[in-house]
Amino acid sequence: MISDAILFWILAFLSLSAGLTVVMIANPIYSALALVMTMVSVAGLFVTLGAYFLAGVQLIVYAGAVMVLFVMVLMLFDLKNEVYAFTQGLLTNVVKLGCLGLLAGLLAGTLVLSSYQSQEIQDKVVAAADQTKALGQLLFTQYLFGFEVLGILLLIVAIGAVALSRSRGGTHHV
Amino acid sequence: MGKDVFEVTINCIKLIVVFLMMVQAVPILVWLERRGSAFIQNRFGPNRVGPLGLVQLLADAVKFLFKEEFFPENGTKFLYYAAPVVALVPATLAYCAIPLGHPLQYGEYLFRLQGFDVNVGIVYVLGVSGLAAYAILLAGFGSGNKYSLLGALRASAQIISYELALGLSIVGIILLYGTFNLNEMVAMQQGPLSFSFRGHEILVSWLPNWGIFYQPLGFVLFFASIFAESNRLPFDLAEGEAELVAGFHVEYGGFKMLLFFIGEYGHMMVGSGLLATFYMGGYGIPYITNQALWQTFMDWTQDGQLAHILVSAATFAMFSFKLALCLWFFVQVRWTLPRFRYDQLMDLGWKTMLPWALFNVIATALFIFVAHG
Amino acid sequence: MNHPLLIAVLILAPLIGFLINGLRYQKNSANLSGILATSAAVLSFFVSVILVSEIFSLPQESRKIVVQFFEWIHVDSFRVNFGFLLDPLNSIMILIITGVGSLIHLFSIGYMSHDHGAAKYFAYLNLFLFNMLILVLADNLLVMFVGWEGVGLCSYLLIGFWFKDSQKAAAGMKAFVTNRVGDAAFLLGIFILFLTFGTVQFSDLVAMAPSVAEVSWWGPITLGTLFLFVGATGKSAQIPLYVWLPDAMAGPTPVSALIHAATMVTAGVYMIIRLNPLFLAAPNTMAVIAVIGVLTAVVAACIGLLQNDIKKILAYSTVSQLGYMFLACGVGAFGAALFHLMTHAFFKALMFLGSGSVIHAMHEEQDVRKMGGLKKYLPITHATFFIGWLAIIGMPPFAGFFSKDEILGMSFQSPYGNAAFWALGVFGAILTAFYMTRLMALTFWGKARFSDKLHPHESPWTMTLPLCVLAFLSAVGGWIGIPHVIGELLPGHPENFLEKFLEHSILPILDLPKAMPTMEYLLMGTSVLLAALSAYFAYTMYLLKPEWPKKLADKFRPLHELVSNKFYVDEIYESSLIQPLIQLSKNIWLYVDVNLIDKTTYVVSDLTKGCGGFVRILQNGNAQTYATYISIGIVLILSILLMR
Amino acid sequence: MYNLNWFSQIGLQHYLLLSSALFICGMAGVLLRKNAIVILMSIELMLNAVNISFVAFSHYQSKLEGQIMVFFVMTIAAAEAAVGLAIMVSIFKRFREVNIRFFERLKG
Amino acid sequence: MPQLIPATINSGLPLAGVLFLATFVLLFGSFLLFLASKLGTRKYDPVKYQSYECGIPAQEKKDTKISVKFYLTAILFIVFDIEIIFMYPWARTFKEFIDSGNGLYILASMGFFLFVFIFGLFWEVKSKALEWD
Repeated sequence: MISDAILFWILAFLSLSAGLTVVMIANPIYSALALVMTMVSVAGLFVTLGAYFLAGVQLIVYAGAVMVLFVMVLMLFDLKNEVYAFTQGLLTNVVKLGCLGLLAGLLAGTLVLSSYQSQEIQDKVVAAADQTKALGQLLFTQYLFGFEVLGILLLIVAIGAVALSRSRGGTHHV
Repeated sequence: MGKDVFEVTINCIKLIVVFLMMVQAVPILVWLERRGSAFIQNRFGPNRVGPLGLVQLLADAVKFLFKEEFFPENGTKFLYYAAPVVALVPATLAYCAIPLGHPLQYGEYLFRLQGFDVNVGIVYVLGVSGLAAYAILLAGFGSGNKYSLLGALRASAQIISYELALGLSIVGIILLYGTFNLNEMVAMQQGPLSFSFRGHEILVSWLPNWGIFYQPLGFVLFFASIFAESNRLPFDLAEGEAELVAGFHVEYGGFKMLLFFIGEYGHMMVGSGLLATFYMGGYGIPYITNQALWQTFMDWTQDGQLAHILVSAATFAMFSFKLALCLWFFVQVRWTLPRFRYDQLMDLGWKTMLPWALFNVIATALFIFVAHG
Repeated sequence: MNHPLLIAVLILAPLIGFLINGLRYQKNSANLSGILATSAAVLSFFVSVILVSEIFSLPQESRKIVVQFFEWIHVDSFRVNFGFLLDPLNSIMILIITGVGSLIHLFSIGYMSHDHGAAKYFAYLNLFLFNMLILVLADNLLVMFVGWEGVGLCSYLLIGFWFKDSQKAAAGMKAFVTNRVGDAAFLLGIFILFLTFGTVQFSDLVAMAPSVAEVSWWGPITLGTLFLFVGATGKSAQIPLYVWLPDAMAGPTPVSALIHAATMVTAGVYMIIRLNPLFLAAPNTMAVIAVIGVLTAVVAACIGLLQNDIKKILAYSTVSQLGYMFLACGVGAFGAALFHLMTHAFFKALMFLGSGSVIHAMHEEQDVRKMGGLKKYLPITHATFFIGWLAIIGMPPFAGFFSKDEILGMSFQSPYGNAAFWALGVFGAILTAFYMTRLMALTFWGKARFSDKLHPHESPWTMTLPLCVLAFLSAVGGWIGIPHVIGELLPGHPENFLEKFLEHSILPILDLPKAMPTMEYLLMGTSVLLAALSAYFAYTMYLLKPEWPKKLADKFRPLHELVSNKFYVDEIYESSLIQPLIQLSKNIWLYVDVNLIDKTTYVVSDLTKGCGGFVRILQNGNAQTYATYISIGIVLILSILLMR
Repeated sequence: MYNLNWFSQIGLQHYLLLSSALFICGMAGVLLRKNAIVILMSIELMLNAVNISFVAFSHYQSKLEGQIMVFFVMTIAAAEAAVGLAIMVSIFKRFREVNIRFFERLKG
Repeated sequence: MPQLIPATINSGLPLAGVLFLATFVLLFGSFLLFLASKLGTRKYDPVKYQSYECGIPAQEKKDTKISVKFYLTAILFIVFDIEIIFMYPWARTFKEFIDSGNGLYILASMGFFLFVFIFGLFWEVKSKALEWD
């Protein structure tokens, strides 16, 4: 389907360029906004993969909640005047970049040479319309324990966040 | 191929039309708001330009276009200009997912009276409208003004606080209908009120089969939440004049201001549309199923195609009427209730509405469990 | 009725009591803690009454309740269920444990009312009940071992309850270590039995026990049962591992009553009774048990003659009575052993509690030489103690008479027994009568030898009520096991109820000669008469002619020295076992640990330090550097995976 | 080897490549950026990249477990962001500093 | 055509339409802004371009003290939002579970989750994290 391919390439372009912007741009506010863009594009990618509900959740959780928090925090910090975006140190940076390059090469090489390229969709067990239902049924039967544990994790996060916001921060002075 | 191109073109045109409908509704709403407030306050309101002052808004729009371009020197240019444009997007995208009328089958073409039919409608609408906070934050930060920033923070904190109650009241809706699809929800609200309780069919013929009768508490919570979501009185703390001058859009004027207006009214329309869809039968005509409606038209016209068109037209009119009713309620409330204090607002959101919404979810689940079991 | 639920409540009630009191261990309101713990124990008692009545309602052949809670261990063919078994044998035990336990809990409320660690005390007491119930209800050796260790732990904790006194803490440790020796043997016994039979389930073991006795000393059953018996000597304070019990009197007196008289120390006896078919299949073990039992009975009684601490006297008396129980086991009279176990639980708990009452009244004075004439001040205690005295010296118709005479009779008649056992047993009984009378005389009768400032007073009702109940039981408790010869004389011809009850739990002695009534009367009469004479002799000696003891002591100086120093057993152990062990440990510590192992590790640590100094550069606190390490790791792992 | 067909036939490989590319982007951010908040954002980016591959596998192998996993990852990511930012805020309020190198000094 | 067509034909999410609409709206807004900037008059006045204040010249430094409550609200929002999102698939499949006879199971599993949720909310209220003075 040529239209699917076009959509994929558009979204891939959007997400990648936004992702690069997150890393490259000096102003963290723009980083955050680019990340929002990435998140939205990733939601689009989820849609192309038929994961409609997850796309919605991606929008609600990431774009609508987590990134709002990031943007809020950054706006309050007001760190516009950041001269160097990256850490200094030639040697370590070379090491880091080399590492990244190697990893990228390894991943790309593996994927390109792998057999995934011609893989067709296996028999569709779940029709797209019933996917959310199936997702729910799976989540509440097989993965119920994880689900409940996540509930407790979120409780701990809430308590931890409150505790952290109360803390006066450290004992020594700068 | 020809069919594909035709459908794509039709769909694009339809999307643009829906968007423009939303945009053009804004002047009417503003007019409604001003006239309405005038009546409530025993004044006349705009009544000079055109009949009943209806053309006043057109004049306003033109005036906005010719206002001076202005940029605050402390601001961030990109963010400052991006904000009003971004403000348009979430409302539009959300509005396009709301079914406005019964789909129309014309020959081999299916024409939906809806921007697009999304199978995870509710989640999509919630996700998209969650992006509305960005426009506000961008505006607040881009203006480089303390009032703007504070207003934006307040507005976004308020929006996210009430999103919880909103989301929870929607859980009740999902429990009730067992689907995310807005069209299916509308389809389930046809005819008179009837449901089965432990195997007994219960029919209340003098009430329509609307969600509001199953979810009265959810309805109240949802209604209150969309007030807060669209930053309307009594929740317009973001722009409390006494504290923050005008909130996040202090530094905006002219057409940029108008775009924010469109965004805000767009949110009102999305909220009203969802309210109508969830609790008031959507585009459905009360007491009558669409099938019966079609049969009536069929008997009358003896032409299946024409009957189809008539059904779509009637349901669209019905939806518009319900939307207008909700919007009028928005206006009415705005000029009736005083504004909350910020702590009261937060208390209401977190300590009153959230627990009640939880209660609503639990009660609904238990009721369904009992009724089905 | 729901048996699993009942058994769960029975066992868990004390555990819950323990948890509650254990969590509020810092609270020092003795009343509340005591009421909590006592109600837990009483609840258990009621449940056990219900359970025992259930057992009664079953037909005689199938008096058995088996409850499997969950599979505990499952390794290959080795399966252990966490299961419990209730039959006539341990239904008597649970009644004793929970019943006497409840009374002692009640007594403790008064006794511990001034102590600051009351919550802790009651928590331990409840924990002990829990473990003891596991021990007696277990349906296999491993679960029993859990309870076995658990009661050992509680015993340790309670002996050293006043651990701030280093001597008392040491007493606790002594008990613990001595018990460990026994427990190790017990474990070995379990291993051997498991190797032999491939199971640790009681029902299977009993079913598999061979009907033909094993003659060899080195046969697996003989060896296994011998090891089990060594374990029992540790827990039940028999020669040679009895030394801990007298020291264990350092704990609070109710603890001595509950743990070191009525319940825990009888665990060994119970275990042997439980496995009686196995022991019967090993006659050599039986002989060893009988010899050890009768020796312990006599030796402990001898030592008891000259002790001055009221609790120590009772402790040696306990050891001696336990010896009788083992004697009974050894001659194959398991029913008699259980019978004596029960009556002993009644009268010894009574006497310990009575001594607790005396000590309480005397403000922690335990030396009998500084008492006397307490009859006037403590009438209830004296009356109840008097009944206990009659019971222990075996006066009819008190409880001790029936059980002790059944043991003595069996030791004479049984094919495993002989006249020597009987004679030694009677000698022990004579000694018992003597030292118990001495105790009575010195404590309650005669003139007061304490200072005038002391005003002994009777204890509160929470302490006297248990005394009265136990006194009642000591008086009538023996009537459930009236021997046939006496039963025939009595109106209504009461049967030997206990024997009938235990019929299906205990193997009968095969070729028991038909008892002749005249023979039985003779044996009974002899022992009762001799005991009475001995008691009268002691009464004369300590009350009417107080100068006699001194004269006698001067006359038999060496013997007196030997006995009053407890035959120097502690000293022998010290010099022959403990000191060499300490020396060996010291040498190993010096030459192996310090010079060999430490030196080697120093080299390694220096190396590590050197490397660490280098590696420290890597750990610079910079999160990003760490992230780089992670990514280097990812790259390496990925490359390795891809190369393969 | 690759012709136009490669561009018009989208398969699992494409998604995995995209996912890897985004992951590398995020990792570069984590390794190289100075601002601790940007590093947190880069972590989110990496998690998103991983999510793409989860969903892609789930789609192409018709197994929903991948989506469940994404659900869980999102929750964890949100939790991490929440706590991370809370820490960041309390540090910033105290020291007015978000440079990651500054955090080296926050020992003991 | 004797029947009315059903209202729902599940068609997934028309991503192309969403993208098209978003692009169109963005372009539309930008165009209007552009138009307005071209049509509007422009008279320079330095005071006019200053930040809006109450007649006092704006201060350069904006070290506005912002209450930590805003972050806290946002963080708590994230937490509760995710918990609510988790309820959506539950609500969606609730009736199916009931129909398959597992109603009590699904009720109990969500019951525990809701208990944790309510406990968290209760704790936040009790710890005064949600107080705005």
